[in-house]
Amino acid sequence: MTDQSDILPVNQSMGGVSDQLTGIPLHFPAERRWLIAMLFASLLLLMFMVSVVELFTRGVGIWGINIPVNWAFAIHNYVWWLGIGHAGTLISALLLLTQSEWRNSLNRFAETMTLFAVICAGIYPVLHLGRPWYLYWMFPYPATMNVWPQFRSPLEWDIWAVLTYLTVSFAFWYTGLIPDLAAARDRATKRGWQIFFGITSLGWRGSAAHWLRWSQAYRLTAGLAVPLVVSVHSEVSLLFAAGQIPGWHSTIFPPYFVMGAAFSGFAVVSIIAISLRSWFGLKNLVTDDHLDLLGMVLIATGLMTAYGYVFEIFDALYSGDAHELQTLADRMTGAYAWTYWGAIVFNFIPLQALWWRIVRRTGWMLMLISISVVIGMWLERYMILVTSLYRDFLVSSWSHFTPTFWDWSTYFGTIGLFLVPFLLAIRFIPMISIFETEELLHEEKEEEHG
Amino acid sequence: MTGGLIVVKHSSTGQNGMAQIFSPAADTWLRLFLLGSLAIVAGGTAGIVGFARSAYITSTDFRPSQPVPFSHRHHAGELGIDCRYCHSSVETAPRAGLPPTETCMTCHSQIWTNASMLEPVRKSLADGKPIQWTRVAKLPDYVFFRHDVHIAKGVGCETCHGRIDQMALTFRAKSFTMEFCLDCHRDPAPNLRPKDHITDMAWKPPADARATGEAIAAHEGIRAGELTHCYVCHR
Amino acid sequence: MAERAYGLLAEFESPEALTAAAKKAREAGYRRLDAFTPFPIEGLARTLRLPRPKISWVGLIGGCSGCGFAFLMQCFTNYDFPLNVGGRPLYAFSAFAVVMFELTILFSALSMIVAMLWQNGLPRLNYPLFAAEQFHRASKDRFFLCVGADDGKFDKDRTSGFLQELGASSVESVGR
Amino acid sequence: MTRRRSNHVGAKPAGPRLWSSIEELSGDPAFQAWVDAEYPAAAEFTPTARRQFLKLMGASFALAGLAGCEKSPFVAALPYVDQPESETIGVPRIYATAVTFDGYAQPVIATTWSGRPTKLDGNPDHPVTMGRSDVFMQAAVLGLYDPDRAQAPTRRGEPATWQDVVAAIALLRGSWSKDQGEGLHLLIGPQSSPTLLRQLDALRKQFPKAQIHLHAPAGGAARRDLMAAVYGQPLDLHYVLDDCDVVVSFDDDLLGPGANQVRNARGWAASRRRSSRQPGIRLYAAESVPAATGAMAGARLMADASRMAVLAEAFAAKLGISGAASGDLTPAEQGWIEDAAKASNAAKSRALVTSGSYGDVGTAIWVARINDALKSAVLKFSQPVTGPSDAASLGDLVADMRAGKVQTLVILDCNPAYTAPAGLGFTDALKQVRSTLHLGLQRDETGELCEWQLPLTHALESWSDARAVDGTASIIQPTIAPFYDVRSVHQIMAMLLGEIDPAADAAVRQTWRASFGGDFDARWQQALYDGFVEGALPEVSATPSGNAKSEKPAGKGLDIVFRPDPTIWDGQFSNVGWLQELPKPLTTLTWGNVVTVSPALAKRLTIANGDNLEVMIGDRSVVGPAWIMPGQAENTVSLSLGYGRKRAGRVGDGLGYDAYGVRPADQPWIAKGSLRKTGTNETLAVTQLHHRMEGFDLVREVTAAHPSLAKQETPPSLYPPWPSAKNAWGMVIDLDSCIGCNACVAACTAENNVPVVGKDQVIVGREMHWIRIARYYEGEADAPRSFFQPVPCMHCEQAPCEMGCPVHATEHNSEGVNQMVYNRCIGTRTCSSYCPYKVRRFNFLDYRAPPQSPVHAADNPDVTVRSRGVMEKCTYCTQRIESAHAAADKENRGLREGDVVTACQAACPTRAITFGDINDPDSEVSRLRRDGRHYALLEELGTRPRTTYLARWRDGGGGEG
Repeated sequence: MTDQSDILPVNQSMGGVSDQLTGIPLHFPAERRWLIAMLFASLLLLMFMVSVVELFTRGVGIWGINIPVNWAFAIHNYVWWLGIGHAGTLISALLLLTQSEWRNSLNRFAETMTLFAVICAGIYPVLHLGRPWYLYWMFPYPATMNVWPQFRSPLEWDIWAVLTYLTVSFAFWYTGLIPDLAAARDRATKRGWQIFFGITSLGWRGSAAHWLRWSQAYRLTAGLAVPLVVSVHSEVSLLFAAGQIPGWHSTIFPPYFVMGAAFSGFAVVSIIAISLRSWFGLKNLVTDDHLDLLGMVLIATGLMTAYGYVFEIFDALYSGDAHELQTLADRMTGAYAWTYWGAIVFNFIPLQALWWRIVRRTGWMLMLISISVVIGMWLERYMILVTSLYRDFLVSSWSHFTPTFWDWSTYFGTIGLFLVPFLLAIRFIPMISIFETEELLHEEKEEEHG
Repeated sequence: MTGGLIVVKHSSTGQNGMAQIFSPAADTWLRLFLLGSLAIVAGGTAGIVGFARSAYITSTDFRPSQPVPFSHRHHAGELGIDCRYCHSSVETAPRAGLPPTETCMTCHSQIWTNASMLEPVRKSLADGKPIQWTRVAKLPDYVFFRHDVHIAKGVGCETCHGRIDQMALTFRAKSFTMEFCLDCHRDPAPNLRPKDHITDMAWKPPADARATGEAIAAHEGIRAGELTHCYVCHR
Repeated sequence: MAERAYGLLAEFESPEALTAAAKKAREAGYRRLDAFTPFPIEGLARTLRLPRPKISWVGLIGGCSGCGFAFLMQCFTNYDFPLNVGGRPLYAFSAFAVVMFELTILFSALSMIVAMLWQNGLPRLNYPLFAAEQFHRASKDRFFLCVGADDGKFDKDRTSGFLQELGASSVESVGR
Repeated sequence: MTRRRSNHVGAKPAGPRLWSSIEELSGDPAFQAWVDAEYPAAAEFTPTARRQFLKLMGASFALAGLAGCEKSPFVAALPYVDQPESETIGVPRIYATAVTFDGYAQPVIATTWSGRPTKLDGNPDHPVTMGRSDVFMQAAVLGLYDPDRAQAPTRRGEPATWQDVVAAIALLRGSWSKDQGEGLHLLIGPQSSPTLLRQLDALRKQFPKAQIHLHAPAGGAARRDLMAAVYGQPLDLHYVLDDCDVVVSFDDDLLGPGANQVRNARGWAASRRRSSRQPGIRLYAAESVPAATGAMAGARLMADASRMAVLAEAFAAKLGISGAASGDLTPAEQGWIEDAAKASNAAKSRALVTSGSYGDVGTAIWVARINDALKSAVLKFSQPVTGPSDAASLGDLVADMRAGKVQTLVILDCNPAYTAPAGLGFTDALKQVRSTLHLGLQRDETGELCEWQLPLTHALESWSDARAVDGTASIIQPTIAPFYDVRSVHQIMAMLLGEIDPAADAAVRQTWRASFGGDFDARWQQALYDGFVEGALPEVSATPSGNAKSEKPAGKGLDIVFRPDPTIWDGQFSNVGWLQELPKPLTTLTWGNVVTVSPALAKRLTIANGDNLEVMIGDRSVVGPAWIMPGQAENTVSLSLGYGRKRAGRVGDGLGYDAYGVRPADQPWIAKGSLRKTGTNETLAVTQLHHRMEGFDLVREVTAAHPSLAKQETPPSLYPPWPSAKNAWGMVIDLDSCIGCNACVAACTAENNVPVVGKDQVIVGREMHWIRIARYYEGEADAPRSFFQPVPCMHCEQAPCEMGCPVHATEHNSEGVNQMVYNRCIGTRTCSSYCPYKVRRFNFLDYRAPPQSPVHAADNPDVTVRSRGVMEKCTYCTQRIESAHAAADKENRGLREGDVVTACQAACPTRAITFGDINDPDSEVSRLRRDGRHYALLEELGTRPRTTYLARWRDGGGGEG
């Protein structure tokens, strides 16, 4: 890690930072660019809605799924989105616990991203149901049927895990937001803003006693959030590992999935960080040092994911199980080899550039690499899902999967589902933690004075 | 929460100046609001669970109108006609069977031969069109119920259909929910009665209901424990 | 100003100044002290002798109850309608563990945050201090020390003088 | 299944005054109005037809499947007005009757619900089928409800009444009687009905100059012509495979589809199972086009169709038959002939040599001589079962029509406009005929061209009779009153004979009154009850007439062979969805036909599956998609008949190519022709994409040397076993007996309301069959060994699928059945993802037939019709298990062996499927589970399947050890 004392330029006043950040929602810069982005996002969202209407009226048959590949885009994008979400929690919680101050400039929008990514993820298992209107059967309630949910099913675990994750992430995000909302309230001059921030900040007044309880609650929640993240994606991996299908039935899956999740997540965080800082001129708060650190985390998690790949191969070879070997061969040479090699290329080749400091510190380079990682991870999920299903145990059931228009429209639609609320968030709430930045600046100043 | 709850900003305070945004009342309202929404969520959930068992949903509250105001009270109760006289296939078939018009006419060709309320019956016989009754005891399509076995194993008509002999217009006495079926399929004994009381509406279980029930269950070789499997009723 | 006073609000430029002032104030025998800062300041709590909060205990209890609830719920559902699922045992604890873990975290986290708000008496939209002229900077770059009017040693003029001496850039009397 | 069989007393079947609760909706006037709007045709019906029709519509609604389980609605309930003694609502009635195929009777037990036949099973007492069935018999019931059937007489397409028909016939009769029927010609398909043959004779008595022509595009008639050439007289052959040790087949698909399939397959399997130490019967098959027979053969030889004669002669030479010269043979042929000869010499009179119905005379002659020399006791002859024997040919008819000698043409139960070889130019010639009458189920290609189209009753709604392949007669009684304004063929014949309004059963009764004589009523009732009349055709002896000499097919180039389609035959079943979606045995192709070519030829012309090929014979050509058929003789190309129809109906129109278009009139089965790629290609709707076993031991084999498999170690389980109920169901499938005929699939479809999803959905991979016949190849692509493996749900004791379901929609009952509860399923598809056997099927879309479709009348009311978004799979026919339980419980007894018979088990012609109670050590299924050949599929996964297999015998010969 670089010396943290100069993670932020010292030559800025706390008040200045506060004004700068609260100013973004209050006196929004870049109104037009935002509107354009919003328009684009809304179009995607519209496409999503159209796809969902079509889906509910005609059934999941509008997708390319079949027997044996009866899970495809829905589950695979579910995993992908959830993975992206995890980075937010990791950044804010894990780095908070390890007192890595550099998180302070990133955690707010990282958490925001988590929130909406998890929503995108969470909506998929609902969409992919044959009869979504009976979703409520997955919850334990005293039904007149006297039938309960089946708690041995990874899907049942999913419901609980994702909902818990969503709730806790939201609570954590909001708790961290309260003092900043208060700051925004105090900066606000227009009545509307004052009321909005006044209510949302719950009347926070920064009393020492409050700060004391707040930080205890905040840190402890962070402490819970970290194992939660790990558990959630491990559990998602069990969705596959619990089945006997070759290519799924492996103990490497939980860590392998968690690493992949962090990997893709940090990539998205970098993308957002870079765009936001250039968009709102936040170079003073999201510095090159931040990018540098992000780059390091990216390559670290990337290498761990790569280890997962290697181990998967080893697993198959070591087991010597004919079906596992068959699946391995199919992955590398079969009809969907492009997903396997695509994943490897997009995930790991450009990544190597991050060994150079200059690349890590150059926004657009890091941006490109991150994008490539996001694509790579998407291909990986595709590979894990489809290549395992399309050829399983009985040769006679081997088949193929081709995504239809609706598969794609639903998928790109969810990107709109993510962007719209995210854009609204950066429009209406401080996107960088004000008080934590101030605190950091203050500490740095102290160190200056020795 | 607007208007009175929000303090009208007085000009004295300057641009940067601070002032109360909310009146003290606002807090009260906010807290009330939070409590209220909590109560609504809790109450709503409880309400739905209850509603699913309500007479409305189970249709136990409703006497459908029939083309002929047929009174079970009169026929089964006062005249004491046995259920099986009209519902003839109840012992032999899955369905109890609605009596064909002919059955009605066996008596009504002799008595009340020109009662106006029986016009639909005579008409039905005349032009060979069935009487359109409204079915009262209806199970969903995916439930495969068999009268014959239940009768054979000692489940009385009254157990599911209630005191038909006291119904002027027939209605659904028991809520035909899965819960209702399961209660008995899980523990048949208390609901079993001797063969000769199957159609006996007034039959009351003896003091040692369970003991006698157990005895019947044993004698009838009821496959206890196997009756709660899905395929027993769903196919 | 309002007839009934809430207290005196002294404004300081820096956390250090505030901490120093708070120390002096306590030494001077003031007990009803509170500080308002844009961000948590180390040692301030100690100086003001604020009690150690009990949030962690709430979290522990919440977690245990969540865990227990999940366990009992899953056992009950399988007891209530026992079904042979793939030959697995009815009470498949290894499978139940997942939901137990999730609910442990859920209950624990939520209980702690609720407890934090509760103990802080939030939400509280209307509070005397909000009326203070300078208070809006408490969330920006100023550090306030407040001496409550209900303090035994509180005397409007003397106390304000005392606070001036401590180097407050402004002292303001806040009413209820 | 209750064997309470009933039969109609008197001429009046389910009479018009019968009402059943199935008609709930149909009584409602609003509904009727809706029907009139939806189905204008319905307005045309006679009151009876209309009521019956509404009844069907009502059925479709009553069965419309899974409604929401919320507030239960108050629907109308309609009792009978006058309930017939025999009718009990909700209890199926069972009739013994028969349907016909290729002119022969297929004796069936028809299950009817409230007067709707829904399921056909073989008649267990019948001497030929002994309760077995084939796909055509299983699907016949859907033909009855074909929405595109002709529903009333038409004249030049305009609706007419039967009064008009009678009037028209009266006029015609007038003109015939002038000159003894000169110019009256009848064209009929093969018929075995004694009544119809009697009526034809009567007609010829009235009009001596009338001429009868026979037209059979495929089937037994072809063999009869061969036999006529070989033995000097038309004969039917009967193989007694039960007593046979060795069969040597020269391109004879004796186990393949056809009227004889059930009998041959049954005999074959019986012999095959004679001993537990070795296969009881050995089969040596020389084949040009791979078929079931070759797949089951221990030693299979690939040879072009035109080479069969040479091989047969060489084989004869090997057996030392005078006049036989062994030509120059390839080593493979040499070896195969030696083995076959050795075996047949050993088996002597218990050996059987056969030649194909669709082969050439040369082969047939040599085969006949060989059998003669072997004194084969397992080959029997009889007079032809189907007739009329002295009929002229289609060729003669066309000639006469061209010559203008034909004034009236009555076309009965055949479709020459479509099935006549294009070379004949039948349709043009037809224009020369003044008045034409078409008698058929549908207003098909021929009906279109004829002046009158007279709709016939389906076998299941007619009084008639027919003979099974051995000549045993069955009296066909209606299982439902005709619900369209149609007449039986006998009624129309009677009209031609001058009657005005003949009763439905009059002609039939008349026929049998003659043969039953004295106690007619008793014997008549008995015959109806039994479903057949004892007595096969007498055996006749025949010796090949020496002078018959072999001739080679003329011309040069590839051998183009024609075969009837294995599922829609000559095209008569084109509009039957079940058969269209049934995978063809070796290609697993559905909804179309292909041009099969050998791998070698494909390599030579760089053909890939699906490439469109133009097949040219003489100056005619047809274009169809290619299928590279492993094991096909290099220079043989096979076309299958029955597709490319234009007037089959909504289901069958515009599928595949029309092979009749290139079929030469003089060489209907083997012709010489050429082939070229058109450059275009199309996607084929196949249900299995991969055919090699890839080294997995999915299908296992045993040899006489090692008659039992190495015992598998059942992997241990962490969990204690769940207590079992008194009965524990299990199924054993004998892979040595399975000939891949698909009868089980068809039966399952009929029994369990399995939906038809259509070509596009099959292409995506969404076929819904609960049991699939997996087909594997092993060895070289150009000389592979083929295996069939039926795969239903395994009902694993430790089912991975159940663990995946979050809502308890699938779990075990204590009898070990893996239950699937449709109304609980929310469609997560986890179960299918986790299923190692991929036997679960999902309703990706709403696959139910449209509500107004009469097809719904074929639905089994005892099985839920599944809606969109739910998973389904084999249930071991739980509805049969539960009704057996109910029956037993009512009698307060336990279940006995044979109380529960699954649909697939009942249908299987070879009894390859055995189902029963594995808790009962004496049950057949337990016995088989102790057999040395017994094994479980993918046992290493520890799923503990309840459905298990018996390994296939690998019998020596052909150098295969």
